[in-house]
Amino acid sequence: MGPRPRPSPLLPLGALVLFLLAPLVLSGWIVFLLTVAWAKALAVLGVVLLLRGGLLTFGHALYYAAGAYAAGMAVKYLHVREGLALLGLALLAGVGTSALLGLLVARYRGVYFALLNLAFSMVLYGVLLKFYAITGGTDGLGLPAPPLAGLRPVAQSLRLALYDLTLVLAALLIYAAHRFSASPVGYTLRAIRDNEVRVEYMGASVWRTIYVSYVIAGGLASVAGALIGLSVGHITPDLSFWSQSGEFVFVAILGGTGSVLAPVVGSIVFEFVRNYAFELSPYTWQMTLGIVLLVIIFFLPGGLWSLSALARRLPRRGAPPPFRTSPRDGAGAAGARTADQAREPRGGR
Amino acid sequence: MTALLEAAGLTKFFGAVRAAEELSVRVDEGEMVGIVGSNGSGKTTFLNLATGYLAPDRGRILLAGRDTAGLSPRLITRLGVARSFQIPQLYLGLTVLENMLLSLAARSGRGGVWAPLYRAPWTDEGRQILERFGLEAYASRSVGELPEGGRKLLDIALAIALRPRLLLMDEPTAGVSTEDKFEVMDTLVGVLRQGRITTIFVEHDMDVVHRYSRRVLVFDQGLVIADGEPVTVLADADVRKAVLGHA
Amino acid sequence: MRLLTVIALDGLAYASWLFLVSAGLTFTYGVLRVLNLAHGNLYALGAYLGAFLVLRYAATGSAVILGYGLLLLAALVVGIIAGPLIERVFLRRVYSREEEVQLLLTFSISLILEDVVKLTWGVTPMFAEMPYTYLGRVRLGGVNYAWYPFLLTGIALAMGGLLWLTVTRTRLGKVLISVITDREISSTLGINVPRVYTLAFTLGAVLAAIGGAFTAPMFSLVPGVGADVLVISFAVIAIGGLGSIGGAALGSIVVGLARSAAVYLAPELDLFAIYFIMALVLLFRPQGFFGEIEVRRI
Amino acid sequence: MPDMLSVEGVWVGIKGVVVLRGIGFAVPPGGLVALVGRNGAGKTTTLKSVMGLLPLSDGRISVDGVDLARVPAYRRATLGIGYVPEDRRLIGPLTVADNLLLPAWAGGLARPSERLEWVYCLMPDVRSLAGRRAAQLSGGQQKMVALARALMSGTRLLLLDEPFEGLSPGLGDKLAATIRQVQREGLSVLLAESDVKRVAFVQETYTIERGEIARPAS
Repeated sequence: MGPRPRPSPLLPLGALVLFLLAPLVLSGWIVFLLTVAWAKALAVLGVVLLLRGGLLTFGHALYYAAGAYAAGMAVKYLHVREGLALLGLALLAGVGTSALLGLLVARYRGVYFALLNLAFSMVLYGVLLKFYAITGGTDGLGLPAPPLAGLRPVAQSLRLALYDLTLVLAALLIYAAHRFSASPVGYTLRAIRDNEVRVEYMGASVWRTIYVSYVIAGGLASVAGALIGLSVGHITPDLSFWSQSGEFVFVAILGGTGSVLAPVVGSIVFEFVRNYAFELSPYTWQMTLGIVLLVIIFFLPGGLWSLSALARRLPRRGAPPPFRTSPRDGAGAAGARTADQAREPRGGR
Repeated sequence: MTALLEAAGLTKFFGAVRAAEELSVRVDEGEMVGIVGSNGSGKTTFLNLATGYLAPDRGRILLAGRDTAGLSPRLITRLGVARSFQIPQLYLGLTVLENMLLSLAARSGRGGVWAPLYRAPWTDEGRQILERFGLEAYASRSVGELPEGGRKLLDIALAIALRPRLLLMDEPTAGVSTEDKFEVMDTLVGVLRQGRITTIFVEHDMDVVHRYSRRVLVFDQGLVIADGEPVTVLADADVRKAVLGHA
Repeated sequence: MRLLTVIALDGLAYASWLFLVSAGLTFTYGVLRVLNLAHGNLYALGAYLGAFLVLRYAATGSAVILGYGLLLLAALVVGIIAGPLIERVFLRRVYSREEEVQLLLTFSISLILEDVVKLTWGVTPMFAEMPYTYLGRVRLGGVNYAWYPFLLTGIALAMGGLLWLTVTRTRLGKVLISVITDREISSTLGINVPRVYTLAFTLGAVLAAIGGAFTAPMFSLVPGVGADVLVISFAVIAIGGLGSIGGAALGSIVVGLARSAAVYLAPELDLFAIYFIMALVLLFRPQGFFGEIEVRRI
Repeated sequence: MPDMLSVEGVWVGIKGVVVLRGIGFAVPPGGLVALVGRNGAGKTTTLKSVMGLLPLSDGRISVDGVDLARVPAYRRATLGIGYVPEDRRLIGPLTVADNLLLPAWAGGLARPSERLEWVYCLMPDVRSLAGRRAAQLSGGQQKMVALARALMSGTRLLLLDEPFEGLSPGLGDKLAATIRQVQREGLSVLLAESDVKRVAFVQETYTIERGEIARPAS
């Protein structure tokens, strides 16, 4: 028997074509919004991959900013103009940084993993802020309109060119993430979430699996950062701030971890909702996010993506639970007679 | 001849609880050795020490003459020692076949981040192994749906799929009903003989030990108090008292 | 020499502040095994309410000395209301779920509280310096130094001592140790574990709010202060070992001195210095100074 | 007069696996009953369910006529139930005396010092260990202390999970004598055991196999 039935590639490809054609009917600012959403979806995808291994990071914006600043500094100091080269350099920076920090971070799980990442991202934030002479401090750096593959698009079509570039690049990387998920290392990452002891007793390396996944996640975020930098034309230290990392986590949970496509769905919904909600009431924006997150945690643990399964009314049995949030011992939950038990805290042993 | 596994003077305390003291065990290639003893007599601790999960306070372990001090379970596994567990250690979020495929992928040492886990040679072999353990019907079900006995078998199958030189089994028939015990053991022993896998198994059931091991070690409070053929050893009054609590 | 004195004094002040905040964070984690990402926001609530009360009170022109009582009152009000509310209504529902879900939950509470502060007190900086200036200054080793930081140190010592005495010398402490060691067995012994959890979380919240309220007179308050505090106290407890009060004390001193040294010697590197030390410690002792590694039973 | 412990049609699952399939049995007041079965048969699960450590998916457990469904786990000790888990589980950082007094501090015990004195008289070996830290005891000693701790709150019903496991024969005999003595003083006792021969001294034996009571024998 061959591999297990895979989802048909036609649907995502069709969707991609639709997105590529969308600018024909959509207004400029919506196209811009979509560019941002697709780009950020890559960073979110990194968060999702790690979450599948049970690893939650509150510092993924570190690589997002690393990518953006690598591009920005390459323009300023190396006088690189070519957009594709900038993206390549960003990827290199993201992979390099995550490969270095991963050496330390990959040993940790749970709160340590979450907060070590947060800590490192805040260090970068501090560095970007304080080394004014190099990074421009709060002023940030400008990223002038780049030529792409040697071609210099005219100003009006630049937005469109960046949109197409973002879309194609994101599609390619999402496909790569999909391959990764279905690969031995991708599965081992999910196995680690279930049982690290067994992974080691199979002779596979828990550390190496997490390390590789971490570097991939870092690389994805750095490309996202550079794409955002090119689209917006300007970068600031805020890219590395904790709230940016929190946003990635939020979108990851919003979309769900059931599919590599979920981050795109989550990201697009997020960008549009934010666009309207933020204008409506800037002081309650985070509160809204917090409340939505609470609602997802308690009522929609699989995120928006799990709605697609509901819609099909056929959640495939045996499929990996998207973002497992039900108690590990599912039994007895149905008819928990001793009601206080269900509420009692987990053992500390 | 060098022993396949040779433990000498192993000592391990948890606080003041003695789990192993001056434990010496020698197992040669091709043997099938049973370990008996009451709960807390140090049987599982011995398996944990032998596979590097715990480090001994004193003593050393040689694997085919090679000192395994300081090696992790992963490295010891890669040296050809596999292990099954008292409580099955499985990936509950994955399917039965995926559990098996991960074992095969790990054995091959070819992790890879691009080629799929589901690839023909592995899926074929995986299904074959599952079939031998009667788990074929569950292949594409999640492990969570497997009944307890099935989990136990899968746990052992995952270890055997690694094609080890030495297999350590922790209570292979615990949780298996009395009627099925011998059938399960027959299947297991068949596979082990065919793969010429040297085996050490911890067991509670004296009948099972009698029937399937040529040699039995009796553990009591971290000591080996008897070592020999099951017929003689298990007839010994002291042994029966230590293991069963009565002569 | 003068520089060294200043660094030491600032380091001490800084360490006291860090200890007040991180002791609560590490204590809550030690008992509940949940790292409360909203801890920094409880700090911020304490700080804002404290500053608000002091400013209101000062406007009446009454004796400044009572302002200190108001700071304490603010901390208690915040801790005793928010603590049980968060633990009973939200946290309790996710104890049986994965660690990352618990983190996400406290993260969402953190987001909500962030805006609660903005909605209540706005975004303009707030500064209630009266309790600070009222204590005056002192000459120490050729340095003219304010008294107030010593008050902070006193409070930190008192709180640390109180916690330590409670855990090691009282029945409540022994009950706590029992719950930490083995929750399940504790409940079969008749210990009301859910209540112990509420109590521990509330105590952590009170400590956070005390840290906030009593540092309010030293800095001007701006939104987002909670996140900064959380990030730095995490460094402190990671160095000391999650769940260890003694570790938090040691971590606070290390980080406090490092930061104050960095501020005077290489100001660009202040945050960097802290995390460099943290990374160094974790490299050689992954569980921190007093942390323990849990071994899974197989 | 109701049974001291009555278990009726109890189903319990752990991690998605059904462990108890509608088991039922009873311990009469002042009775000494054994639940015999192999490892994994469901003995520990049964005792844990009585203590409220596992939720029932169906069935009813009552102690002296009180349905436990509405009694949270931590209140069960105050009903006079004492529990000795299979793996001892003393609170390692505390002393033996502290371990024994924990049920009293939890607030559910009248006259703790009298009770402590009674336990010490019953088990003089434990008295001599009082000042030691629990983690510093040997396995056999921990087993005895765990029993002593259960006797502090267990004024009416005692649940013992494999009490003889890992004990030297001499210590085992001592333990059996202690169990009989507390029974004579009025406690009802339920003990789980994997070897039927070791519980020859009990009044009634239920055999549990794969989560079901195979045959109520006596």
